Amino acid sequence: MYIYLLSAPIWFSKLPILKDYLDPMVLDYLVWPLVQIGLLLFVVLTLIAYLTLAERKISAWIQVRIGPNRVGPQGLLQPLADGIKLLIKEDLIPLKADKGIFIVAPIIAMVAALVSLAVIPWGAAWATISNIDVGLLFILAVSSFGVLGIILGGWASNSKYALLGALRSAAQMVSYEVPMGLALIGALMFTKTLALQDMVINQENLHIWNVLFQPLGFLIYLISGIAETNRAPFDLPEAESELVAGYHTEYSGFRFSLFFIAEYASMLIISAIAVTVFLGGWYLPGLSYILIPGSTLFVLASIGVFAFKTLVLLYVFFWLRWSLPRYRYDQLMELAWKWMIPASLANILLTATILVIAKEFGLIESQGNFLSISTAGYIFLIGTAFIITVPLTWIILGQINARSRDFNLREVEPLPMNRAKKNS
Amino acid sequence: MDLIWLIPILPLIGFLINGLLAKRFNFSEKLIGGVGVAAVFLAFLLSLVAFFNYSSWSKQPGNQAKPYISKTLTYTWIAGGKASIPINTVNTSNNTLEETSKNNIVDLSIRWAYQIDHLSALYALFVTFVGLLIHIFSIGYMHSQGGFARFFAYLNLFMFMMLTLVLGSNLLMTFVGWEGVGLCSYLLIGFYMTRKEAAEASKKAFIINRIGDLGFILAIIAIFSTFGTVEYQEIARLIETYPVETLGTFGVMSFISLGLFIGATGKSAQFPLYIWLPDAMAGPTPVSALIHAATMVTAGIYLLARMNFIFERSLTMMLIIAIIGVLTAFIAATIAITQKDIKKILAYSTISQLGFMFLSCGVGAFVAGVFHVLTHAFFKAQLFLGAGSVIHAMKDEQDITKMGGLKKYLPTTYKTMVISWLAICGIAPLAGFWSKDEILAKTFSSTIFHPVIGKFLWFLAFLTAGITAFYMTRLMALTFWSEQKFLGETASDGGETTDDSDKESKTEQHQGGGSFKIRAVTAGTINTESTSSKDPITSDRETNKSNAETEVIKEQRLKINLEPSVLVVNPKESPLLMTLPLVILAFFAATAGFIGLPIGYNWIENWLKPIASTDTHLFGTVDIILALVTMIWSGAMAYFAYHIYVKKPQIADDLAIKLKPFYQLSANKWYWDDLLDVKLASLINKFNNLLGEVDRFGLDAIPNGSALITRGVSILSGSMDRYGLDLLVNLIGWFTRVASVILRTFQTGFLNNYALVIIIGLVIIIVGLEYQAIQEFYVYLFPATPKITPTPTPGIK
Amino acid sequence: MADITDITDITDIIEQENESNEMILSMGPQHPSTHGVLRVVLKLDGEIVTDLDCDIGYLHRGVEKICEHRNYQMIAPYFDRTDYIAAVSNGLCYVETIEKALNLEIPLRAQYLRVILVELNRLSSHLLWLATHALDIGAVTVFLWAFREREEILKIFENFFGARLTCHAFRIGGMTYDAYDGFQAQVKSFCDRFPKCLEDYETLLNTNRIWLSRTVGIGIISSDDAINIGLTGPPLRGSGVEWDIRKAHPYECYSDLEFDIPYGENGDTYDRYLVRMEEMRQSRRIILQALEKLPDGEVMAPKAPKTVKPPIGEYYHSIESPKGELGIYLVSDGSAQPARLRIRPPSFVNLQALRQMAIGHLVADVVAIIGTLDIVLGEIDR
Amino acid sequence: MRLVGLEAVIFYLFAVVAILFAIFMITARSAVHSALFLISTLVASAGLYFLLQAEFVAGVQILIYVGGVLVLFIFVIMLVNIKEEDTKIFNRQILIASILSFFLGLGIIAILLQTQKGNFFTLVSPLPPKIEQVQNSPNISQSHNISQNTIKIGQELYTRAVLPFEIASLVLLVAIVGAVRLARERKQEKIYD
Amino acid sequence: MINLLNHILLILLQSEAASSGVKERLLEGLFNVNINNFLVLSSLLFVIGIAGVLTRRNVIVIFMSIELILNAVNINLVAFSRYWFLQSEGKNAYMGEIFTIFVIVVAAAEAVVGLGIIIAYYRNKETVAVDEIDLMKW
Repeated sequence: MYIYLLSAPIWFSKLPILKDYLDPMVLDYLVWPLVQIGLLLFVVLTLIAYLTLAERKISAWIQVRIGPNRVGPQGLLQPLADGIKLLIKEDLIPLKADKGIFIVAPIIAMVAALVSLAVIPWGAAWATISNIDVGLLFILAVSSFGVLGIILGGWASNSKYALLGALRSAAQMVSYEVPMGLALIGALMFTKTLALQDMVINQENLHIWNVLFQPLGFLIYLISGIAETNRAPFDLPEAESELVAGYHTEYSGFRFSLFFIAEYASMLIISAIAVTVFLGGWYLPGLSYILIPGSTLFVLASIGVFAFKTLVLLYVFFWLRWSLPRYRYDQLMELAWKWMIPASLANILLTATILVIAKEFGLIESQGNFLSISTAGYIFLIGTAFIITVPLTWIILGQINARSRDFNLREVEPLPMNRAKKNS
Repeated sequence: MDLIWLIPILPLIGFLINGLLAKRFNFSEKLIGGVGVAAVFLAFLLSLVAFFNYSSWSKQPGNQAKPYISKTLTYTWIAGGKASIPINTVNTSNNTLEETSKNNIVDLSIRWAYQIDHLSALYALFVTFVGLLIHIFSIGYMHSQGGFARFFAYLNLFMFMMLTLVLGSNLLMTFVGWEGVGLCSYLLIGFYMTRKEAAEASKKAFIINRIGDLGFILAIIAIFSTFGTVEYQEIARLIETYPVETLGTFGVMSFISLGLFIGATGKSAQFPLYIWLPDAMAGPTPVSALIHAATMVTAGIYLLARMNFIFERSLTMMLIIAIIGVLTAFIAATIAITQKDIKKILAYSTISQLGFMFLSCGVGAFVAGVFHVLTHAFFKAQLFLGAGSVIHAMKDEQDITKMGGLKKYLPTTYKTMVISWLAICGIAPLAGFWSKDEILAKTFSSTIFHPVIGKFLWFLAFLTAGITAFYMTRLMALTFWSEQKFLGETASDGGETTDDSDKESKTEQHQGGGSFKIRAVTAGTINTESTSSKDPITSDRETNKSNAETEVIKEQRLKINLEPSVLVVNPKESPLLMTLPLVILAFFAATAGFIGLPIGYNWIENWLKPIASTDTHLFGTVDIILALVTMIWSGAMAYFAYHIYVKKPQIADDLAIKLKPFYQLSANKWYWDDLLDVKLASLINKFNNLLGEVDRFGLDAIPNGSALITRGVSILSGSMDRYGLDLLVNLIGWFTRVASVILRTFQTGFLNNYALVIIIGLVIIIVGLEYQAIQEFYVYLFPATPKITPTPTPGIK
Repeated sequence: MADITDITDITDIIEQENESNEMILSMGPQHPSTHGVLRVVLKLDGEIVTDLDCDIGYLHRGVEKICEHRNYQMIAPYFDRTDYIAAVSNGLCYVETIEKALNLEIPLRAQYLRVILVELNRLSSHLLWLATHALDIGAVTVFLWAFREREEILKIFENFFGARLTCHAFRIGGMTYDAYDGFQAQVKSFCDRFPKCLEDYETLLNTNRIWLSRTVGIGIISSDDAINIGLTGPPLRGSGVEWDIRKAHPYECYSDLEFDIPYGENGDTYDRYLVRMEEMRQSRRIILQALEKLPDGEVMAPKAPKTVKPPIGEYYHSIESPKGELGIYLVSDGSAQPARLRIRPPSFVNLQALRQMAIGHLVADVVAIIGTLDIVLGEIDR
Repeated sequence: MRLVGLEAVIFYLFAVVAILFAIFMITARSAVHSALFLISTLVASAGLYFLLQAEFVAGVQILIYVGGVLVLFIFVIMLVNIKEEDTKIFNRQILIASILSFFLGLGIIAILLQTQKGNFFTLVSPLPPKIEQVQNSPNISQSHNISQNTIKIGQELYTRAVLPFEIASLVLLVAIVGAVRLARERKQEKIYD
Repeated sequence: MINLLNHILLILLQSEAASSGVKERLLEGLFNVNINNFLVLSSLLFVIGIAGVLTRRNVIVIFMSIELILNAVNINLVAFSRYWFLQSEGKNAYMGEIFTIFVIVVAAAEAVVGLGIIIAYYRNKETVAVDEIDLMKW
């Protein structure tokens, strides 16, 4: 059972009080994980609270506003105020709602989002709670739970708008789960493992980030990830101009905040996975030369690196949300089924072909669970990824999709850009 | 030299580019041609390099007589396991095979690997070289015809397949190439797929080739089960332990040889299976030149030469090969005399020459065969391309009786074709002479059979050589030397036509531009009287008149209201792109023979020594005499032909009438096609009818008789039935009704009920089968209270 | 045009619900993207709109009836409340009608000032349209950026009129007061900055793949249909009809000013968007010219009567408001109160095209189409 | 195979949850509730798989069953939108069916008992090999000795079980085509044709 | 107090450090889970699934019961897979798990097609009660 868990760092097992009273094994496998979990939950929940603030601030900057600035210095206490407001709000349950499910749904969404945190490698060595064999699969599986929370929440509200929003949301998430999973497979061919910590170690061994091998996979993953979290430009379920507020229309107060936290947590997880799988996780070239690998300082630095990368990606999330209009529902589905899924399949196919060719030419070698790549191999793999995979997929899909029928029921010719002619 | 895998791959790349991208991205013809030619050109360069590299490599100690196998692109193609195959030893006393207790552990897997050795180096070189020239020629020939990209894609694919055939390191790879070239041949014969005869010819070629391929597959299987490998190198090594099967015996070697030979017969168009090759001329002319003259059809010779060590172990098969070869040569040559289609003549000529090669292999002179392949490739390719040039100039007219006098229109074509004509006739310093003469000499002096057999074979071959000279001269004469039988463009409005029906003639613009083909339209005028009997055309037509087949053709022509009559064209010399290959090929047709000079250093024999050792045959007096005799005989025949077709054309007609039986035999291709097409089919029909008759009169009597008996019996049984059995039946019916009332209650139509019944069944099964277990469980759940056993009452015992 | 005249009653639609598996969705009147209290009853087949009908009147205040019981001067402020987005234009239309009835010539300075203000108001109206339209389609940032510029205009209005929304300074015969000090400089500085802002919006939208896929080919109406329905303003011009009252029947000093009429080609949402963007540029051009030519002098006509009593008769006057042709039909019985006053609101007429534009599109497109029509419920319901 | 200590506790936890929610599932009035209970049972099973160190199967179970199949179920329930509350949920044969099921269960357990020849609850199967404490090696580049379950399954799946694997893919393809064909409305077909 | 906690936790972690007496007793009792426990659990789930199929009217719930039955089978397979892993030292150990994957795949396919049929039926008949589905053809 505890093979999934990693033992505590030495400094922890030497803490005076714990050492005196508890057996080292108990310390390692019961106390330390609990400490980790507690710490992680605290940090993540605080982070999520401040992510809301960050989003508001960033959107404000983008829109040339100041943003929240009243509560605390520079509005830094705003999340606290929001939280308190949400908590003390009256908890409304619609009369005709399915009470049980109405209560359970946000909890499911929340739990689904938070459970994934357990396997993410937040940093080197002891900074990870557990490094299970099927880490990535686990995360995909658990995040597919999130759909349930949304769909049940929408259904239980017994409101047309909520139900419609939930159905849309669920269909969208189920659709985008497919390319998201498929996009990761290309990277898996390089890391050769599903365990997330091992993936990072693999990238460290190769001294490279997978995004260089898998630009297309990364792109698809990022887009699908944005869609998966129902963020703009895919925020159809919450399109207020069409559906008022989506699946959580009838929710308020604490339950609403649970949904809210779940959304942000899943954003966090999507970014974290992207960082782990594609951007080298906590690995930063050169870090291990500056600090001694395995030392506490190194671990802390690696956590910092991971956090930085994740936050950058989160910033991209915010950035996109505030600069793009919203897709229409059929266009969104079209994007998933006509672009993302074929593109990810093409990516898998081409990556596999390229790997086989590289292996045939002796550019890469498989050593157990690791790949070893020669210098020419790096050039070959990166070059083919950028020169062949991306353009080829683009061209082929463009060719295919140019012919397929758009759901725009009134067909029009593609138009030139500036058609507002002046009266000369 | 490790780049030899690129030799076949380059044309494949060309094929992929032309085949997949050209149409989609609308490549220009220049680009398509460029890609096609570049691929083959690079392959040619590579094979040149490989040839010389291999030549030096094989001279190093330890590498003698060893093929070089490319390391790249070598992998296990079909994975097999280890197997043990008994090692045979030759019992020296009675020269028989004995199985020893020792077993040879072999790996049954088959790999995909390209190898180069003396034979394949030579073959690769001339295949790529001739292929290159024909590619270049095709650019001009196929200009502005539909399917340009498709044509080049197929040609490149063919090159890939042919080179795979040649360079493959094992029989199975060769087989892949074999099938591949067959496929390409099929595709290219049927290139003008809208033409009915092309489509049918392609099918014919494909199907007849399958017959041969069956033999090839059987041979491969036999080899695989005998040696446990299909690698040439391994077979050559293992074959040492097998004895030579003498004339009249038919052992495993003979069986393999037979299979291989049938395969070669199909591909190389030998006697029973040659009929597809003339029809294959429906394809574009460069295809005929490349596939059906120079390269693909010689794959059979390649196979024979490659597996010579097996053939050498079966004298029976050697004899059969020789006989078939010489027969083919003779028959095809005689047929060629009377053909009128320029390409068909060349096709029969090809068959005839292939027969020579087979003959050569049959008498054990494999090197001579390969030598002839080489020279033949040059002059025959040249002849085909020249014919292509002529056809091109004549706006797709192929009938030589309608040409004549082209000498002045097509100077380059004419000059180059003269060289090839001389070469094929076997005139002294040209390529054909050396190779053909070597074959004749080897045949004459062959001693592996009875010497008399050798002499007899030589005589037939000798005759054939003369006939060859005759029909080739006829071709040249009718095409180039005789008087012009078509109208030049300027004369088209002069009204010189001898045809009466030109009043209603209709012009039809040809896509070539500038020239018109005039065709008579009226149906009624087509009869023999309306045509003058001056020129050979009409005489041929008259003789053909009696032929039912021509009648059918005429009827068809009547139907479509088109009768080809006198042509009006303005032949022009082909562009440089087409004449250049002609010149180059003519050059080689003239000089290629010097690699196999029987005097001095015979390079080709030395080169091919590791493949097929022939007894180094010195050029003796007999041979010189023989050569002279042959040359004189050929020359005489050539002059005879020149005389009767150019000088005094009426002699030809007279001869045709005088020698009518022979003429018709030749014109009807020895009735072999008819036999296959009509006679065989009618034979089968007759057999079917016979069976039908048997059925009607013999077998039907039995049912009729029995019916009679049955009727009688049934009357009897009917009465019994009515009174006895009906009661029973009614009883059953009643019972069924009652039962159904009961059973109907189960058929509720509700899914749950059905499921319930299933579960009831399950419970019954469990209880029934595992009653013991349930009892134990019961005891386990409720531990038995000690039973009060009745104490035995005393007193009862 | 059969399907336009054959407008189905709402009750009919609802009755049909049980007959087929088509769904009836009522959008509004409290829906965020119906721009007020419009109620649109949609008949849906899945997500495709097969029929729709608008239910209006939620904001009806009886302005026309009220006008019959007020003096002419007292009526003017009511017009600020019909199209509250373009209050200045509405006021202008009213005072011009009365001036036309009285045959009153107004001073040139007043004319130029009026033009400047009306064009500024056009800018503010278009900016608001852009903001909400983009917001409907999901581009939130454009909303705030456009509001930033609108704020500038509103500040000018506030300085000039003392009000931001219901601006009112036009009097029959000219203007109540002259421009404040620094008015010209403020307008000038705004106009100088404005093209940059427009470019910013267009950077976000013009070539944005999502924006294109949401607007190109959506809500197409042909020029013939547009004319037949009676569309005016940008929706008409978007369909390729070159019609602008400022050019066709110039009023005020428009004939002295140089500007172009932008018009579209395909009559889809994207074309209307481009037309409005170009109109903003042209408005800026007009303002700059007017500022340059702004003469000195009085702003109130000296002949203006104290009590307005137009001669007996019927008068119609229309101007090009930001939404289209705003017309007033006045019946005067010679008293101080109009006998009848009828407003021709452009939004009301433009809304009639919604049915034809939206049928066959998806629900999400209805939102975009309502946005592109740029309707104001205050004007529709009056 | 023998689970002891904490693992046993967790086993009982999951087992009880699974059975309890399974019973709830077949008795729930609302189909959505049923689906939710089924999800709980399936998740508990996934937990059991984790306990059995079959991580891959556990992941697949959650990903496909919960994330895919059950979401589909809920979709369909919402689409069909049955007003179950006012109709009876069991059919007429409830009594006989429950009795029968009870006996079936008893029978199966009895057979189990018999195969173990009475050693039912005391059967001692070998203890799992003691798993070594996983230490954080100072060299972070070293992979931890985590379970190789996924790799093994992958190898088996693509070597020995490759034929069933291909067949399964075919089954899925057929299912996709069939489902699309079945669920399409005529109107949609008209649009797409 | 904290020592006792420590001790219990150690037993739960089956550490060697725990005193043997208590541990053995606990092991002998409830904390001894072997293949039979899984088999009993699986058979119970199976029977519950069957009961669902037999008694419910809603065809979707019947479907879910079938999924439950399949899940019971899966538990069996995985348990045996693990059992064999230890009994046969890794030989053939993963076949049970692979079979489970196939079962899941087939269950998914079955659910998709079944639900498709249900939707198609519902569209025509507007019912999903299994005892109202009694026509072979309409």
